[in-house]
Amino acid sequence: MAPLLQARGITKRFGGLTAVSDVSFEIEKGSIVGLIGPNGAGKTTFFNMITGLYTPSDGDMIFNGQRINGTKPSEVTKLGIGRTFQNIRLFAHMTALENVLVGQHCRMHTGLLGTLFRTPSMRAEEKAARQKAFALLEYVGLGRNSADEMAKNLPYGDQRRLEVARALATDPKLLLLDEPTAGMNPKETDALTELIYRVRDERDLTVLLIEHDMKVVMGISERVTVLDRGIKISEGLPREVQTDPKVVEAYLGTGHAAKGKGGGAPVFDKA
Amino acid sequence: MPNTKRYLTTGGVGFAVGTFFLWNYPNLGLGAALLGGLVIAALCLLYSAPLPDMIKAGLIAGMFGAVMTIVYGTHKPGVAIIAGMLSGLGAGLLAFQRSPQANPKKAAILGAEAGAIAGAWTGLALFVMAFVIAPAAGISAGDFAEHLSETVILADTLGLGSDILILLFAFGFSTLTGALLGAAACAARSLPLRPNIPLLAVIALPVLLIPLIDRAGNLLLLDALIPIYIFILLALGLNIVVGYAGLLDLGYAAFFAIGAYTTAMLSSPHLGINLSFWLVIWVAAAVAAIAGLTLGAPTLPLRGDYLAIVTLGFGEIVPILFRSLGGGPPGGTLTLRFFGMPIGIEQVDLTGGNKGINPISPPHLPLIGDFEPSNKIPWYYLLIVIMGLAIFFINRLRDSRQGRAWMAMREDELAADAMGINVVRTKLLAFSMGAMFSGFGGAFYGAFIGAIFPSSFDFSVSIILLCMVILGGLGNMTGVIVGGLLIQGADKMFIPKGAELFRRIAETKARAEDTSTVGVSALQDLTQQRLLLFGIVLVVMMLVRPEGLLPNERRKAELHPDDDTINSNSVAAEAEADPSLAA
Amino acid sequence: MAASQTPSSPQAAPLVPREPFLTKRRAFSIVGLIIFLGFFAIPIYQTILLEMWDSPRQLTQQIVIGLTKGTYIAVIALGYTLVYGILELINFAHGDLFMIGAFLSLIFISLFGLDPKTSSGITIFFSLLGILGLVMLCTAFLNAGIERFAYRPLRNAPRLAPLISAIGMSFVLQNVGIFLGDGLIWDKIADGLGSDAIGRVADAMGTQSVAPKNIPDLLPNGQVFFIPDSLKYTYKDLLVAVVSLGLLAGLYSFVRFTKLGKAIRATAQDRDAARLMGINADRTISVTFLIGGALGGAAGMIVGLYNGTALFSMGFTAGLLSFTAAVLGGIGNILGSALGGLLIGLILALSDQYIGTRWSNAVIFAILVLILLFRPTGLLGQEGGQKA
Amino acid sequence: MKRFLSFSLVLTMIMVILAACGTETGGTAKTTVTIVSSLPRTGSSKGQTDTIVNAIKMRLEEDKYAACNGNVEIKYEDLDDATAAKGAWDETKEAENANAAASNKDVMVYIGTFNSGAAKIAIPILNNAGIVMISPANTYPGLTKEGKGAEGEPAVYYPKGTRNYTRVVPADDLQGAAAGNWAKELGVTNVYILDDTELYGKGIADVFAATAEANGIKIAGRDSIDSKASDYKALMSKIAATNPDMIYFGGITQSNAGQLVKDMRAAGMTADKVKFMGPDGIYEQAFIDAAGADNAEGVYATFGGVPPSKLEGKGAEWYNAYKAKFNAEPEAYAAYGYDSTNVALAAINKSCDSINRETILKNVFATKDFDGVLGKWGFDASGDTTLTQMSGQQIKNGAFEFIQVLK
Repeated sequence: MAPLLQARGITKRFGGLTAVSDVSFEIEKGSIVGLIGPNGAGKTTFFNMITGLYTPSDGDMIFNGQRINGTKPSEVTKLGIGRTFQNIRLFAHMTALENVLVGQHCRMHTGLLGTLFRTPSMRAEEKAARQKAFALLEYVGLGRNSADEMAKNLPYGDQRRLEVARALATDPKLLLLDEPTAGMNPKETDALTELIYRVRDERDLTVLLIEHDMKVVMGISERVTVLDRGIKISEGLPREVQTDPKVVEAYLGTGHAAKGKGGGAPVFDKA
Repeated sequence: MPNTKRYLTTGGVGFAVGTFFLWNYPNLGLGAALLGGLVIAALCLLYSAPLPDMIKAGLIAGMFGAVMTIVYGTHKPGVAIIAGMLSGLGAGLLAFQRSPQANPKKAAILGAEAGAIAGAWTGLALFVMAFVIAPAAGISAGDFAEHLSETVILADTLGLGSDILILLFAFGFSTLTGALLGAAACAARSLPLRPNIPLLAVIALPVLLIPLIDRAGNLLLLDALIPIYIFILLALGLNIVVGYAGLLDLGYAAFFAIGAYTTAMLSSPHLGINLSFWLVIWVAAAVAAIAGLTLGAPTLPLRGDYLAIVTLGFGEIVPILFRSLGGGPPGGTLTLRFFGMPIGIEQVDLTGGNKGINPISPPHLPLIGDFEPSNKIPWYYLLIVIMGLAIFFINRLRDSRQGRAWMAMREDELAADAMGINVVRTKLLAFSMGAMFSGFGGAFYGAFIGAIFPSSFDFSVSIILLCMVILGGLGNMTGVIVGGLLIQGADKMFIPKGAELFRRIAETKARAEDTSTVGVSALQDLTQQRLLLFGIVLVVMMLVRPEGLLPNERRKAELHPDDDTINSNSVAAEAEADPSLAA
Repeated sequence: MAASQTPSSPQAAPLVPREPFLTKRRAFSIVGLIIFLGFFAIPIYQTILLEMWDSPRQLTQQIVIGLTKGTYIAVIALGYTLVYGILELINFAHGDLFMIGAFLSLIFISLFGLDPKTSSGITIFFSLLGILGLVMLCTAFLNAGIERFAYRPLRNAPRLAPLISAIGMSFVLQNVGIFLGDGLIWDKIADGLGSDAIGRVADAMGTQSVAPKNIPDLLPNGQVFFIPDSLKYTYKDLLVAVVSLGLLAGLYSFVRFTKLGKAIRATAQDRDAARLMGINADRTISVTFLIGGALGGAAGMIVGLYNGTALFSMGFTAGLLSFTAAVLGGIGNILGSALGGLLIGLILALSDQYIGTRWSNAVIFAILVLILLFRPTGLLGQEGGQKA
Repeated sequence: MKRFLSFSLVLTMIMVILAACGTETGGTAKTTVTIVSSLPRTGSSKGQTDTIVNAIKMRLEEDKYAACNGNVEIKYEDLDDATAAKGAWDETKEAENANAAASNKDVMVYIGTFNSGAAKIAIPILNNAGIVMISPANTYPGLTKEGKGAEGEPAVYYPKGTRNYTRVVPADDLQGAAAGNWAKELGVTNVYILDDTELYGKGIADVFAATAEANGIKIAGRDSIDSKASDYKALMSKIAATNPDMIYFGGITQSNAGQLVKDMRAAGMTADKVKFMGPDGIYEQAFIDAAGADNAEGVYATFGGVPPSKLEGKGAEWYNAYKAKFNAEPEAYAAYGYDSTNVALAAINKSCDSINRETILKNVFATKDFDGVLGKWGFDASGDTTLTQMSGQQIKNGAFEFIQVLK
């Protein structure tokens, strides 16, 4: 089955610095893929190249068989890639409901005339959009009373969940999650992990997530890819990747790996 | 004591105002000057003292009515009626805003009390006028009362001969109308209807009645009110660009000019084309909207203040184009040679240059005939209709897909782009919508004034419009309208009329002491202090309310009625509502 | 599906060439360039360049006039850049501070009783130096006072609030200009204090407060010795250029090398981070306004003496021009603003000569828009990167 | 609760409607005629308009603000058509003044306007209202004369077809021509012409250019200045390169004429090498103050009429009476303000039996060889004065000096 997203030899140079060099990488439809690596490994840069924020200096980004190098972020979202951000970028002074309604913007078709004369089709679309927005808020676990709360007033966990709801509102085929559980306590992390599962199963979405919390990544992703200093150093099942000496060296520095503790307990078990 | 600082500042302000009057108008007499200073100091103290909201609301609105009466008093005492009504209405709305009441009955009482206080203040101002200021301005109390009775018909029919009775009647009348309108406004405001029809009716009542009262009392108020309404219409358009879409536009007067010049060119003998106003206003709006697109395009890659400077640039270029494309001076025109063939850019007298274009033919209606410049009433109601439509459509734009896209772009352009909003198209839509409404404003302005000149569309117009939008409350239409009324009111009504009052006082004194009034220093001639007073209003307003008078706070309780149909917990309902949700 | 390190299986989409040259965006700008050159270049060549070719002397003369004007526009533009850099605020009142500087110089000149015919060169030179210091002092403290009263309370108000406060302050200062220009007020003060020096100020101001005031021509008018007579360049032009460039250099070195200069740059970059590093942000901002005020005052005196006029509304028009120069060069960047100022002066002079004075303002803004199209953050402005 | 609300609403409606239909009850015994003047009372032309208003008041005080031996009371309103921000006349203000006059029944004479551009706005409005206008200072020919202005003028200003505009000062077609001939007399061969793009300035510059060319003077070049610019050094350098022996500026002091002369002298075109001539727009003390006495030395100015100090007979009496009353030198247009009021009062006194706008208008137009301070003059059918005398002045050590009468 053709992979949903295929990156071939993707490189990104910022002046002299090569943030991402020659990364090739595939995501199967319906799978959850983890993308890990120490800070500054180029994970978010890679993310931004998928969503069109940056244009790759080299290589091809192929989504659903279509080359999307250089397409504008709004076009990429229309094609079916929804995303969340590392540091939350919600529309602060708009209510949670409106944030999700904005997510549906590219799926709605009311033109200027429709708005000015409030045609029946416009009213119907608005009503459907509102109901879908309420449903999505419900889906991610935000109650009715927070629907009208301003985004900036929501608690941190709810804001993270609102960002997921907003991404889902764009009816994506591929969902990109940029450190969704960052700054969350264990209880919230579990709730979000459970949400990611539900999203993948109930809405047959493919998920690519960047995450530092190894327990989450290892628990949830079917396959993991590891980046270090812009190069892909390892890829495969979570267990294989965990014990791969190159990965250990990247994370814990050369000293620890050299001692060669062998196949013992995974090096970075959270316990 | 937390508010000693407040008492000190308010007391200081009162004292400063007193000495200012003393320095400038010694002839007002030490007593009157200090009295003025003390009254203002007392007001400030009252304002800062912990009084119940209702009294404070009445006080603030009442002061507005009193100032309007005093400033217009010597000229047209009848203005007190309108002042009483407006301040009563304002008091009611303010009282509700300060202490909202759910039950309309209690709200009506609250409004009535606040309105009564406001009306009383206006009435009181009439007394101060009759016995203190009018005599100083050369009008005896008797003349003043007689002038007043001419405009309040009841006084004559009731045969109120003596001045005191007339003044008392006017005082009662103003207090009563203030109370009634305050009560009506407050009660209507408390009804949880959406849209609140009774509230709109109560606000529309005085607005629609002003021309009749103006005609009856021959107050000539409309001459100032109509330009103010035009500027408010423009501010509403600018609010789309700056308020909703967050694009700082410093050259908005360019679209106002384009709208006015399109009307002028299409309905005046200048180019020989003379179409009817009803067609031309749409053409002007369309041309302005297109100009919005063309002038918006270069700003797309720019951010923040770079965008502001490019719009400022266009705001400067457009008037220069209109000023210079009026047939250059013979023998000196700019001719560019294109492959040897000279093109005289200024040969054709397209825009009439600094001579301007006039006369522009006014609108024509079957039964009313042509709108003459001297009879302002048809103009007034036409403008009210245009403004009503503008508010109606802008409201729709805001609560729509396009409106949300604008606000998302204002909040975080990058995130909006990532959420599938085509930022280029959204920005251009904002520019063209803003320009369209300013095109309507320009068309009306051209027809109303009858003659347009490039110098009335310069940078200061864009700046004043920006102040109206930001000071009123960014992104909130009622705020922009209130801010507009306040700023334009001060700029076009209170300061000039106040200057006339003080000049009249200076003249009566000079005539009394028979000295020549040729040399009046800038300190005494209030018109020379217009910039100072206007500047102080802006600075103080921003210190008191940095987020604007009526900031764009989201009314929480405002849920659409049709939302109750969703029963949130059943997955079935969810699935049926949106097929794509089906697992 | 075993993860495979090797490049993907053959049946994937055929390898497309690396990076096509003609992306949509680049094609669009090339076509635009061609249209622009074709449509404008030919007439520009045929009308303007040929004329320039005919009289190189007139061209150099206009370049000299343009650059001299450019130097003092740059000095004003610096005031805008400093304040913008530190507060992200377009300080509309700065132009009017420049006007107050011109009025103050006229007042001090009248107080000192300087007269080109009677007082000798030496006294003029030293008293002008003293007046320059006095004017810079007054406008500096005035500007710091404005910041303390009007802008500091709005420090964390919504971004556009201080903008309106600046516009309000601009109107207030214009009216102060009207008061300063009213001879009758000075008469009243002169009678009150009975001093004839103030009487001289009253005569200088005349009876019309809003009319332009004439500043006596105190700067030397002789032709500079090493300039050939065909080119008109007097000591007055030289003095204006030298003093302006001196101010530019002084400010640049102050900001670049002194401790306080570093504090200003740090606060401009990130106010909170600067606070963490122990910099008293409020004091630094006040110092910036002090310097901005001094620069504005000095520019006011230079222009007052050079053009010989003080008018209450000169600040508004000059301010608009200098703010454009600051943005053209890259707002917030000191060298950029200086460059922008010189460029604007040059464009003004050349456009007056070859296109026509009535079109000059339009030409400036047209060029500004063109430059911003190709460099969205001004000539030397740094690219404010957008981080996801 | 609803009952109370609706009751109060209805009550307010009644009260307000009653107030609204209050008609102006009978006026006082004496009929009042209001004379309105609309002149720029703010900005630097205030010096000039102060003396005009003084002259108007002086004339009205002579008749103790009454006419038709006492049973008509004259009221005078001094309206300002300028704003402090613009420092000059403002079109919305002028439209406001004209509309205020039109809708106030008592107003029957409108003395104004000072600037020709403002007249363009006021005439159509007052033409509809049938109010007579007497201008002490407008000189743009297109307001009254066929073919002298743009096409369509002057018919375009009189929508009702009848004329209601008169002026006491000769139009620019005469003054422009007189200036052209004077330049020839002064031996000028090469003139550079500037104007301030305004109706008055550009109009007179065009007439001057035509006359100069007819007199065989070469036109070195033509440009319009931006009156808001801070200096004109580059322009003056460009003009110096064409080495003209005269610069003619069509415009008023308020269009930065002072700065123009300053930069002209700074560019090396000193008074002996290059002459500077302007119309009556710069013939005022404010021009000398703005340019500075030594820069303004030798500047020529034309004026439609004779300066106040040179008036003879009644004019001389008036000149001394004015200096005595206001202990100040009257500016050039004061005499015209006086005679405008003179003619207005004469017309009112002739229409005592039926005081209304039409009869006063008719009587003003009927003025023939009126014995005023400006000599014996009257209005022709198009409303222009029969006076055609022009005079030439030159600035000598800080003051205008009368040089000669111009043909």
